[in-house]
Amino acid sequence: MDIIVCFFLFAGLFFFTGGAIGILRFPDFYSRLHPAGKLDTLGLLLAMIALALFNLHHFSVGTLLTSLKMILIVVFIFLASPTATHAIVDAGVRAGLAPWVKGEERR
Amino acid sequence: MSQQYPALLIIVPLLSALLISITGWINKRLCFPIAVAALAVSAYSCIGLLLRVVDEGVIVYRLGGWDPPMGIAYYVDHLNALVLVVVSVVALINLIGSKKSIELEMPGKTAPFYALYVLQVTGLLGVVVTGDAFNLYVLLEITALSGYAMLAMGDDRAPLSTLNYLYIGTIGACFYLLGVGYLYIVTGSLNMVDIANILPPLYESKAVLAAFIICLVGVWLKMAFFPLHAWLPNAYTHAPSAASSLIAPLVTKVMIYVMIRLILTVFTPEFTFNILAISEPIVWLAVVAIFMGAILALAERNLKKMLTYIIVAEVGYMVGGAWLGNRLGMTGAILHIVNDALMTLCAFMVVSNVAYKLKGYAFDDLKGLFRKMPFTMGAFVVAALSMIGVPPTCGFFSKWYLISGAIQSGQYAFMVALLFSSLVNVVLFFRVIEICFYEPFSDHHGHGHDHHAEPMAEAPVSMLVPLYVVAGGLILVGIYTSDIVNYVIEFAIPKSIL
Amino acid sequence: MVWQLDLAILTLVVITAVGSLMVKDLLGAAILFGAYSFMMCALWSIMGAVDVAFTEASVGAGVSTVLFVAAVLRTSRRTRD
Amino acid sequence: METITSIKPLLAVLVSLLVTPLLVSSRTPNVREAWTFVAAIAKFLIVLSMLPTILKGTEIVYTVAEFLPGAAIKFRVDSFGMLFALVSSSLWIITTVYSIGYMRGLKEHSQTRYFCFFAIALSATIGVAFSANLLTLYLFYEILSLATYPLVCHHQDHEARSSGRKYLLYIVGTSIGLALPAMLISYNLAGTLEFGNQGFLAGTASKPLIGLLLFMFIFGFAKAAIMPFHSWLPAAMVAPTPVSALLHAVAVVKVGVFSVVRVLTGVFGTDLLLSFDLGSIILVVCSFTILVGSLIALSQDGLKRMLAFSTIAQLSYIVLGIGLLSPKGLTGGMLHIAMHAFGKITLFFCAGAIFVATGKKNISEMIGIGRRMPITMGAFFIGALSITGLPPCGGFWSKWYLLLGSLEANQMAIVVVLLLSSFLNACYFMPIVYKAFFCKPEDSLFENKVREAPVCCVVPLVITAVISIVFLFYPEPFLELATMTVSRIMGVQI
Amino acid sequence: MGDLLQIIVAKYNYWIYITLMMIGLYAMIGKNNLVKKIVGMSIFQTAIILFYVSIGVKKGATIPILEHGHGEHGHSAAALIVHAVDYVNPLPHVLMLTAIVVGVATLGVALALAIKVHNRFNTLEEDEILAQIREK
Amino acid sequence: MDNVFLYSSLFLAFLMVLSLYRGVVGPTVVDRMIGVNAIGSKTTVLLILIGLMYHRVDMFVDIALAYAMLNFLAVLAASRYFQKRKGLYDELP
Amino acid sequence: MKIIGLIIAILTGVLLLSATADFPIFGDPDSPASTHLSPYYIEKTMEDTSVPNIVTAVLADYRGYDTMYETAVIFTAGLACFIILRIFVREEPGDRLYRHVLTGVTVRVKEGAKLPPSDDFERIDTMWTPPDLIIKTVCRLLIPFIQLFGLYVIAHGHHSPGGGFQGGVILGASIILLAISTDLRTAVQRMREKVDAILCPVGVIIYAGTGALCILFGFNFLDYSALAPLLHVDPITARSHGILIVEIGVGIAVMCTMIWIYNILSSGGKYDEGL
Repeated sequence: MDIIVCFFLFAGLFFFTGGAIGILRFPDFYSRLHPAGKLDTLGLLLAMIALALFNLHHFSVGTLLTSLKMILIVVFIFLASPTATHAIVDAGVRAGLAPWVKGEERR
Repeated sequence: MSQQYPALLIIVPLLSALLISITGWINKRLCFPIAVAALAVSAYSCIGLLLRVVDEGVIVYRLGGWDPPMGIAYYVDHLNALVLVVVSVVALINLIGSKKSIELEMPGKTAPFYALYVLQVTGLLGVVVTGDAFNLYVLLEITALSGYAMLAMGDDRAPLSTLNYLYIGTIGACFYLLGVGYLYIVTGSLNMVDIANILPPLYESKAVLAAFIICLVGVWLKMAFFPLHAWLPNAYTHAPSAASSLIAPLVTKVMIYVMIRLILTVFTPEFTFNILAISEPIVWLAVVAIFMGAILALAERNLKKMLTYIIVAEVGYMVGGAWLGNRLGMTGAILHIVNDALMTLCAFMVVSNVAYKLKGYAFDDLKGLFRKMPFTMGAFVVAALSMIGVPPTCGFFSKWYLISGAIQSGQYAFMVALLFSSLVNVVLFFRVIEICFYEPFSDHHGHGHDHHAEPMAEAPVSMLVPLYVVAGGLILVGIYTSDIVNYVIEFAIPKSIL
Repeated sequence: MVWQLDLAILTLVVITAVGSLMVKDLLGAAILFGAYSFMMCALWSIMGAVDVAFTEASVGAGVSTVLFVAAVLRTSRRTRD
Repeated sequence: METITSIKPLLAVLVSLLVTPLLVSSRTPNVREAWTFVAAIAKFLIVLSMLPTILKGTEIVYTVAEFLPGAAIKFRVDSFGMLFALVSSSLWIITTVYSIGYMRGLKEHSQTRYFCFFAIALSATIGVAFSANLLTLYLFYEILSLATYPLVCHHQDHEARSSGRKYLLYIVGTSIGLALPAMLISYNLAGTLEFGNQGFLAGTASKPLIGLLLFMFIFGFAKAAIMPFHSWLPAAMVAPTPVSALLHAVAVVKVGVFSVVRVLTGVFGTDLLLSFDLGSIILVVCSFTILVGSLIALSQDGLKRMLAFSTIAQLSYIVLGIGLLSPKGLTGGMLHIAMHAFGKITLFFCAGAIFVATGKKNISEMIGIGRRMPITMGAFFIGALSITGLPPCGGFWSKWYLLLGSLEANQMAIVVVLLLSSFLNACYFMPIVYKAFFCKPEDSLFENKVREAPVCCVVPLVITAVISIVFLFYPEPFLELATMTVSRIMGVQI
Repeated sequence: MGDLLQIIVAKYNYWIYITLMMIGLYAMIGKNNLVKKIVGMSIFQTAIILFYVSIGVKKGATIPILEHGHGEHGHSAAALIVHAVDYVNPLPHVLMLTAIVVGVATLGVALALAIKVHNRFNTLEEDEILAQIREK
Repeated sequence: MDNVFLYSSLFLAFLMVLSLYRGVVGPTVVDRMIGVNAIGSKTTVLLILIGLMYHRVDMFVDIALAYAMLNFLAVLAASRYFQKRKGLYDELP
Repeated sequence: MKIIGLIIAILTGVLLLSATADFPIFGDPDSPASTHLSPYYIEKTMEDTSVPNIVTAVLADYRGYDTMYETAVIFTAGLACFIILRIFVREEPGDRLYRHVLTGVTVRVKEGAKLPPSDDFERIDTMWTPPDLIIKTVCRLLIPFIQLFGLYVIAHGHHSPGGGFQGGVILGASIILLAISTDLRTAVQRMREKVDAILCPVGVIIYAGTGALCILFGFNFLDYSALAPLLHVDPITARSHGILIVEIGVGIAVMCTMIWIYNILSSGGKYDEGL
């Protein structure tokens, strides 16, 4: 059981890492949104699954409820995170940010 | 019911403030009567409480029925009760007196104003009555927030000066909170009496020292003690008259009460005066405060601003008096809380009346005012005499105690400062009186010196009557000083102060 | 109470605080102030103050940031320091 | 010393205070002045009714409120206070009559205000006279200062205002700056402020401190116009003449002197001053004031200004008398309060009458005026004699006692000073009289058809002049009161 | 080693709170922009909250919610016995809830005032506002 | 297992530093928004981890949930700003 | 100014830092703060109030008086924002924008002019952008859940972190989210200013009134055990219920104030168009 939890957790952390590096390294605003929107959501999903599973170690109604709540968080994030990303893109477009073209300076 | 006075005097204003803000959306005319009734009940309970305290000694009221160190408790002693009476009576009189001026200056927003007014009074009463160090902070914030809102309703520059006040006020309150935290970390308690019981073995601790300094600086910030006074003049000058005549008399005085409470109850005089031995520099600071307040007031050409600088000087009186470290000085400081509240109230109500009839209160606007508003100016003269310290008025007697204290402790500089300030007050007030008296009324260009042509435009009776109540109070308090001192203040100061 | 984590988050908090004061754009300052509140929230859960953390999460992260943004909308984003 | 408690002192103080609302609300000038008159008479009668009791050697005491142990608002009528109260209340009646004539004659504005503050000032004067302790004295002293301020500034023009400012600055400044701290220090030393026969400071402090206190008190009551703090007095001459009369003869300056005397006797006590040998300081200061004041008076052209400097000099006589610390000197000093009051008020009334009749203020314009206004100038002559201290007038007695006192105290220098000063007095008064009666009048006096001043102005000055003469033959109540006081203070019979 | 580390960590916590407080205080006094000052004010307040919460920390204790206290009465007596050492000191938390609320309230009022100032002077920079006032 | 959680959370804190770099340095406001949003999602996980370390995760879930919601609100509000005010910079000085 | 600020800040810092030397060690279970008062709270809460969340118990009962004022502070802040910023304008000067609901045509109405009387037009903001469909839909989906969660937080404050204040903020945030995702007008239509402003004090009144009710029963202020006869329970449970009542009051007050402050701030006091 612990192994599964660890696996999921590390997978989640891996995706988080990817997201963080992406945010850090990508050249412009629009490209940075990819790791921020996608990888973070996925990482969160995996990590949450891991934690929910771990929580079910001592199975009872209480822990089940807690795990359900964690899943609820995931659901919520799944709805909210893309929306937030969308809103940010919208903001960027409205703000008049031009997409980065290859060969340009990183910004 | 008298068992519940300590609760009533807070709860009734609070509930009525809420009611006012509800009725404000339904029927605006009901707001004023509710506010007056609430403050009247509160004043009644305060006076009842004072009488009970004089009879029975300290009253402990346990909120929520929990015993003091666990729950919050009120300790109503002589000092509390006296300041409570002052606060509630001043607030009530000012409310009645400033109805017209509120309606003139804030059409459409009278209801929230009344609500804020009553909340402010609630906060002030709460600060005075509470026996819990943290509770005091919360009530301080209520006072502060409602004060900001009321002060910001003034003229064009009011928001800016209020914002500055807000910054400083927040720093002050936070410093106080920090000090309470330092005390909490070494004592584990928040109840003032409990802290005082635990502290003695810890007097050498640096944390206690830091707590003391931080609390003190926070309170000084809030009371506009001299180097930290910069926010006060602008904030009070640009405020609406009803607000400034509530806040100017009460807020600084209540903060001084808090300081005295810290000295007397929380840290005990033993620590403050004997172990720390910093009273001399603080008295010197007070001396500087008095001098600077007086000098800055001399430079002003605006009645209200001049009065605000006088407040700065008066704060110096009280801080210095409290820090003299002897009984007379402390008596003077406590007595001056009462007197100065009344004096300032009287002066600011005059300003409010003037603002009601005139455009402004710069000195040039005041010409010929004695002709125009003789009754108002009559009260102004009484206030001026009291601030100068002419005997039958109360200002003399507190000054008497303060100077006696200064002599007793050998702080002659403080005595000189007090006398200097009195002299400057003479100059200040007689300058105003001279302008009001002798300068021709500026609106009549053709008439020049023809003093009989000016119409009398006195403020309405509803503003004059409270004004005269206060002016009479100045003299009455002066005459009954000995009673106040013998029955109340004498017991408010612990026996350990000689 | 895990001191390693506590330490890490404390460092982050200071960075965020300085950042939000240094940013030459009030909207950015508001956003970073939101981040600062997140950090505080995490910090307090580390210290075991769950109720405080909850309050900070709802107030600091949610409402106060929104209030800042609203205020910036009604005033201006320009700042010289 | 037996004492009885009675409300009379309080009544005497309050009677003129209570009349002010009536004055304000009066519809016509006649009603108003009637009220003033009634109050003046009532006050005089109340004071008079206490006289027999005092002469019997009893004191009347009344406590209003007590603030601190030993510092209350408390009245005590003793012989010295009685002397002063008698002078001021009797002169108020006369001044009232004169005021009516003067103010109406010149059609002055704001007469109601004038009469009101006049009444308040008189209240305060009586309050000072009857005060039983330093606190009460200080209280009424301050009230008097503030109540006379509107009187000084009565004309409301630039000059009046600057004089008013000066007046206030000197009077209030010194009282707050010097007298108040001195009072507080002595309270802290002795724990009481109650005037005692031998003071209350004895044995409480060292000589330097006592000297400092003495200095603070003497100069703190600047109404006594002792030299460095005298210049408010000439400046205050811009006020209407009845006010000047009040200031110089009855109320203000006498209150100052009275306070100084009270403090010297009641706070320090003559024994203390003798033992520390502080009397000589007072003597030096006062002699200086006397001589310099007289010399300046000699050089003045404005009649009222001249009188003002004369007053400065004369006031110091009183303090000097106390400073001699001998029984005769004390008697002379106290007697001079009364004698100078009647003499000087006559002179001021004359100056006012001249102003009302001719509009002239300067001595150089008054040549030959005696022929047009014989009664006025006759009274002036009598007043001048009284001030100079020449026999047909009451002023003789006080100077006589002062001389005796200085001989008694072996202060030959003071004898010289007194004689020199009398000579100077004669020098500045007699030329006026001479020119008025014996020189040919200028044409301008005839062009304007100058006649005597209104009856209301002339009658009072005649009365005071007559009283001045009467005092030579019958100085009884005042002399007796003074001797009683001295015997009480010094413990010796004269 | 562990103990030493713990002490350093302990100091670290207070250091950070003081650092934050200094940052906030400096911003409130030194910054020119009114909204920046408000940000500083909030940081200042949170620093104090951090201090208080640090007081409440207890090594080896859990959060101040009773573990087996889910409402049902009639527990056995043993279950009801609670050891104070096991739980974090709850009092600072209570106080700080209040302080946070006060902070938010102050923040709202301050922002409202800032908007009002901006309406009047059309700028948020303090020196520019003062210059405008002086011009008049 | 506690150690796993501890090091995971420390690692998360490290990742937050990376995201924070974008938040503090990010050339434009929208970049900062990305950074802060990323921090938000990491903190959600962090909160649960802390709960697990305290063995009281049921108490921390609510916080995490509220946190996620309000983070969303803040980001929406900030991005909404650009619907009302055009331009990356309000008024250039 | 900057240098002064720096000096002051450093001075304060040095003072505070030097005092930390005398502090008990961080996390020390034997520090005075942990041994003086808090053991009482921790050990007696269950007996006294039967609320497992000690913080809630202390907050609303032992130190309930503080919390009452905390609510009053919030209310004061709302009132303060209202009085400072709120502008009552009947008819705005300048152009107004209307949108035909059915067709989506935007109509610009000149100053002083009037629209044809029709229900089809809705007033829109001056800088109007068509509402983003994604955001709008997602928020419409989420808001009910958020509100439900807020209610849960208020009600479950006895057993888990949370309580009136946090729940109130979450409820308020849901309305703010509505305003952000669609339009301030829409949110105001759901929650009129008058309702908002009246509910605010009502929340505080619930709190203070509960306390005052205790006075009427002859107990001290805020002594919830006085409510036992009213609720037909024993005094300890009455305390628990009292806490709940009070939390509800706090929730209402906080929710309304947060909405109120947000609306006023974001609309600059006009209460018509916001973020």
